[in-house]
Amino acid sequence: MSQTSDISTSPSNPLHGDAGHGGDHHVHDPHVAHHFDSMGQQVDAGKLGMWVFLATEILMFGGLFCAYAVYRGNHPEVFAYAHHYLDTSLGALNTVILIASSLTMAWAVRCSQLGKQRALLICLVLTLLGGFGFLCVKTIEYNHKAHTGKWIGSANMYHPKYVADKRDEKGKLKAPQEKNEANDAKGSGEAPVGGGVTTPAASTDGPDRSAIAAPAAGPAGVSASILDEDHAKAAHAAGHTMTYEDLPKAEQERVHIFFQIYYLMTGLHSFHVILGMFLIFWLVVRAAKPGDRKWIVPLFPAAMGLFLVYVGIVTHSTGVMISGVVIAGLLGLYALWRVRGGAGESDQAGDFGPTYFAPVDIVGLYWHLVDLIWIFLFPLLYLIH
Amino acid sequence: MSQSSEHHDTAGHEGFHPHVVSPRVLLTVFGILLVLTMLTVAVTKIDLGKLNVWIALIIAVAKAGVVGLYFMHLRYDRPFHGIILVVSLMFVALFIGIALMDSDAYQPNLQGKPAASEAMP
Amino acid sequence: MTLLVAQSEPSLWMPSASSTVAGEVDSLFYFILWICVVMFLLILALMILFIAKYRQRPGYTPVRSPSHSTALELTWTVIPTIVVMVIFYAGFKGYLNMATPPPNAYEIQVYATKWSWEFTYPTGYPSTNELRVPLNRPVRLVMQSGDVIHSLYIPAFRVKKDCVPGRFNHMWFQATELGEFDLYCAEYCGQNHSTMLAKVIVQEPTVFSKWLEDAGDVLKGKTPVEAGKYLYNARKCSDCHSLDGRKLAGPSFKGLFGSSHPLRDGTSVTVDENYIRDSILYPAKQVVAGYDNVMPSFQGRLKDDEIAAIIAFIKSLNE
Amino acid sequence: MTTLTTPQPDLLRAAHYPSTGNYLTHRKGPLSWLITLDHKRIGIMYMIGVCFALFLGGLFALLLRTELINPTPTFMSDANASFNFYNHMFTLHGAVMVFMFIIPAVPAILGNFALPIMLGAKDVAFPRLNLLSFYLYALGGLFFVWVLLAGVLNAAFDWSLAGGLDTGWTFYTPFSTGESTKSAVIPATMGAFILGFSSILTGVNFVVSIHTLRPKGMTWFRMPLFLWALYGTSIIQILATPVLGITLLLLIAERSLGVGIFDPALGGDPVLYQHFFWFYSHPAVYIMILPAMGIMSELISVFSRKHIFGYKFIANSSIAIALLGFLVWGHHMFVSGQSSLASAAFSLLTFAVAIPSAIKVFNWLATMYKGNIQLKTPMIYAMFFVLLFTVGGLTGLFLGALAVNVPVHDTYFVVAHFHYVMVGSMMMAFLGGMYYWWPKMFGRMYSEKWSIISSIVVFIGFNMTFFIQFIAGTQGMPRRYASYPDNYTTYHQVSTVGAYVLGVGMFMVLGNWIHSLRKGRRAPANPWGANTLEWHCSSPPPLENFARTPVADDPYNFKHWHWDETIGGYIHDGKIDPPRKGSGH
Repeated sequence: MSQTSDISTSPSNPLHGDAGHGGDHHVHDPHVAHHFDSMGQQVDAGKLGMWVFLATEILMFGGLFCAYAVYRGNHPEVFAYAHHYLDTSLGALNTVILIASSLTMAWAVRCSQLGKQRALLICLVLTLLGGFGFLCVKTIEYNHKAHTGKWIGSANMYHPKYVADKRDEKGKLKAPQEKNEANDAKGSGEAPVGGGVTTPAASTDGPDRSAIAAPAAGPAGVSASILDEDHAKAAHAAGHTMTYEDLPKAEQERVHIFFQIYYLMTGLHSFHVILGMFLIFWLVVRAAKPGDRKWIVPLFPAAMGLFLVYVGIVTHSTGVMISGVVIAGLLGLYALWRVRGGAGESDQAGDFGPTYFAPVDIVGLYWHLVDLIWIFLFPLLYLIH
Repeated sequence: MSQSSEHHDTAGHEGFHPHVVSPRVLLTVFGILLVLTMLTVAVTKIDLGKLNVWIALIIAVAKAGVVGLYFMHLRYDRPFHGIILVVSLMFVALFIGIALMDSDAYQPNLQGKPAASEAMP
Repeated sequence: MTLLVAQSEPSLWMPSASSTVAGEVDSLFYFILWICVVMFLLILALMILFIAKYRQRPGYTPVRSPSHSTALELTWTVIPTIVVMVIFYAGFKGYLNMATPPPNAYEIQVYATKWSWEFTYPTGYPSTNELRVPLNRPVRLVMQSGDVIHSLYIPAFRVKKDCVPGRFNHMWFQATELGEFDLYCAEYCGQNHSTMLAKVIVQEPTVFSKWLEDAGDVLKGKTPVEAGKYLYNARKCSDCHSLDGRKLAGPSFKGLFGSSHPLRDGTSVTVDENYIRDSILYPAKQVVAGYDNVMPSFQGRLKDDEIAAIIAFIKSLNE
Repeated sequence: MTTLTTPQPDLLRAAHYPSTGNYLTHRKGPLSWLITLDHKRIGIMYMIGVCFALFLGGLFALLLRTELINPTPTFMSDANASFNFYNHMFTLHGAVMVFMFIIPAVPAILGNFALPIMLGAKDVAFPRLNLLSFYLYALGGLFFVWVLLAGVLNAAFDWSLAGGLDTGWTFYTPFSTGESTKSAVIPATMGAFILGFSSILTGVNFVVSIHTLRPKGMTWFRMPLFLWALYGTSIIQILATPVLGITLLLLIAERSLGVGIFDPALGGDPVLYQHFFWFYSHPAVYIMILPAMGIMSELISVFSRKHIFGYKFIANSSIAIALLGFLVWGHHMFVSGQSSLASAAFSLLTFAVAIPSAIKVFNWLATMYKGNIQLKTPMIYAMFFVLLFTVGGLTGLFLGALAVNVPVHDTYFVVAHFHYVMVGSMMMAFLGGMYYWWPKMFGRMYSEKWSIISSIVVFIGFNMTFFIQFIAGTQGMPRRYASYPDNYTTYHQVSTVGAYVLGVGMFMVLGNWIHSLRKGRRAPANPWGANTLEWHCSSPPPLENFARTPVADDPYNFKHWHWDETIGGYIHDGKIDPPRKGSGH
């Protein structure tokens, strides 16, 4: 006991949360922070902390679910009408992607508990890829809506201030809004079929929104992208029979609110996906062996490849997309090969192992919660009968 | 709430003996999740009126349940973590429930609404 | 003890009780007040007693006393519970009464905007910042707001209800006393919230109907300019538009007609009949540079000949 | 440096006292403070921030009261400018006081300082999170300072920065989201959002610390009641604050993008906003008052030299208040167009939440019964607390009763009621707690005479300011009025004079503290004879509080502490009671 008497005069780092600064009488585990008695206590604290934090996340999303419930409960026809603009198959695809990434994350926890370094890394990278895939699909969906005048806020053509909004003139929406498509959808009771560019929104319409509800002004746009066909198929399959005119006047005013809630919920969720990806990336770095992180090097250009894929999606450029896939794939395989070849399980393990895997566990919890929220978002937004 | 972690003092070393979930369990859970996803998509094709929402929610809760129990280790974990989850969901339900009840009750007062409430499809 | 009993005259605690619900509200108020006074004095007395008796001082040795007593705890849990449940019940009963208007109520439309009240009687006559009601007859207010949330509050009647945009709220009262009473806006609504006041004037039913009949026809027996001047004051144009060139929330009417003004959107306009008419009906359409778009629309609230009278009045200011 | 007092080596507890250095002196320089992870230093930094917020909020309050000294505009001849000034002032007063003073004051200063030591721990569970929480507080505060500064600059130079705030701290829609206000709603809501996260992180830290760091011997029902109160507070912070976060995000989206969820012009529902807002903001009231009640339980027991009465009832009532507090938010909406059904339910539950508060008051009184009461400064504040909280709580009965609520809602009656709870009670407890832990925090005693005098000035000033407002309110004076009808003049003038007395009292408190820091006599380890663990280590405590986790016993068992004239404090006799059978389970 006496050897600790220098506790306040020792030149110890005042940032004493740092590992390694434990009281002398404690376990000499470099991973146990000084203010914990044991690893068990620290793990308990960490997990409990994350669970409590997850509770705050649930309540935060709870607010949005409340807004959703109040609007859906009181304006069911709005939701029944507007949800047809969401693409169920893309939503389902994203569900599968997230479930798969949850599986790899759970597997990563298992690997870290068993000290399987290589498998841990592969699982974490796969999870990251899952998150990336999810964001790509989400981008495709957002992009399509933004280009067809169903974007957030007053950039949504159902918004009461849509036409008069100055934003449109400033070109906040990159492509002109497809009035025709909208008219088609509302006038004939069809989900939007056309894509591509037709006439720009007439900003001279004035506050009179009758133009929106007018019958079809003409055939749909010239080019129908693959996405739009999917979209139309989905809508047809769901037996989309409700039209804009069928909605009571007061409800027509509220159609845009479905989109607003959709963007707020999925947007906040996607933000959490991005946060989770940062955390997993941090795990990847820590899971690699400190002395042998060379294999990570090709991962960076591989990530650039993924970025290219993303750019390709945003700009509708198949060439960029394919080249991105090629770059990312090749470099990813190379990195994998390096892991297989050089960085096997050796004495020089990464940070995580059977005695210290709490960060993987805790980030895993976070990632599963993100998955969990999507499990609710998918049927509530995409699958409205 | 207080009782659930009463055994804290003796729990010092639990962290060192974590439950490792077996591949079989992980893959089974994944399979269940995929099946339930397909089911929830399929069930929207059938018109069950108001039931549709509830079925979708029940399936979602079931999916969330297996994710929580196995992927998030709740089944093997301290019960208090499960309590946190359940309590937070209860508070969300409380919030949504009361807001929904109240907004439902005052809908007739909204301008332009009285006619609309009868004209529901 | 007159401080602590219900009475209809103004007292220390309450203004005059001049509606049918006021008596009930006041009785409950004084009932709770009595409970509070008793409780507070009890706690104060015990505290002083304990401090005096058990203060640390030479020669005083405290004796051991128990640190818990379930019986005592239950007592002071159960008794307050019963008391508050009684209060709840009384409050709830009174509230239901305040929320349910009698079927034969006289209906007045209330339209609140920043920062004035408009009361429209069944005859279609609107009056601004003055609510006249017949004595001893239930009056039901159907309340709307044109912009933000306001709250109609008449202290002497003990009634209050928010005017929420996008919906109709209702309240009712039955005045039991002749005279003039204050009406306040109780929900913060911006810059001039504290001047959003009105008068409630309770009249004998016969006097009231006579007044409504006469008042309904504002243009009769007046020249257009006189009628315009009357409307300028009655509809509170005067709140934002001066006659002497002072800049208020809106441009002054002095020398306005025929003048040219730059607009917020960069164009400019010459004030003519059409512009004035448009500005009254669609104030947001052409806002003069240097002013905010704060004017409420008078669409459906001013008749065509009334607008013509206002235009005539503004024209007359140039002479 | 050496401490003048000789802390008693308490071998049975095996607490280790280093003879040199403490958390204030072990390391010097601004950087050692700015990047510290020590909970005590973080608590002190919070103290500086929170006191600054209190100063700002108090200044706004004095300006408000000065404006109201007569019915017509006081500061400016131009009525509109005068109204604008008033509206900005009352909004900033509310926002700064609520988000930056009342909510963080007790948990972030006294909680941060005392909680880990009371647990016999070296620090909170997540020290880095704790520091992050402080910086979030500072950042959120900067947003408000910006809003204030930009507002002042706009007024002074006719600039048009995004500044000022005139929406009321409640940010009611559609006023806050529409063109009705040009003030800086988005920066202010961002600030509140960030402050919310600071509050959440503190809550997470406390819950985890209480769960995992309790020492041997400290079962749940042997925890000091202050910790129970902080535990209840943390539950609210964790479950309610995220809803505030999402509400403010929605508000920002509404104002910047026009999403229309709360704006009736876009198909939205302003009453839904009120549900969202009060779902957080009513429980937030209990974030403010619960820790204050926790302090009371400590003070009254310690200064009555008697075991707290009804320990379990007080502990459970803290949790009951925390949970029931979530069920009463609709009592802010009785006249807003909420349905009668909801109003009835909320009224009933509002009365239900009054019961645990009443239980606490009775238990405190029972604790004094047959005690050995020492009227030292903290105890004086505790007595003031009990009186003012009784008034604040009892006037809540008027507001909970539906029929009476209708006329007094949104009048000065409400203003007086919540100031009795927020200022009268919470601030009395805060000051009492500051005086109680002051010797521990800084190792200095203060002038008892001046402390008591200033406390009496504060008490008189407070009552003068706010009691008269109950009457103004029942007479019909609506709140948030910059000018008012003549018949309310007397009430306002009395209130304004009272506000100045209160202001003087607060400065006396501040002066007394500064004097104590410079000239105060060295504090002994345990000047009060309290038995919670923080009094077992020296004053001020060493860097890591305890070299070895101490063993805790009943925190309200004072019989082993004996007054020692030579050190001017209490000394433990080294005996330890055999553990009582069945206690705590």
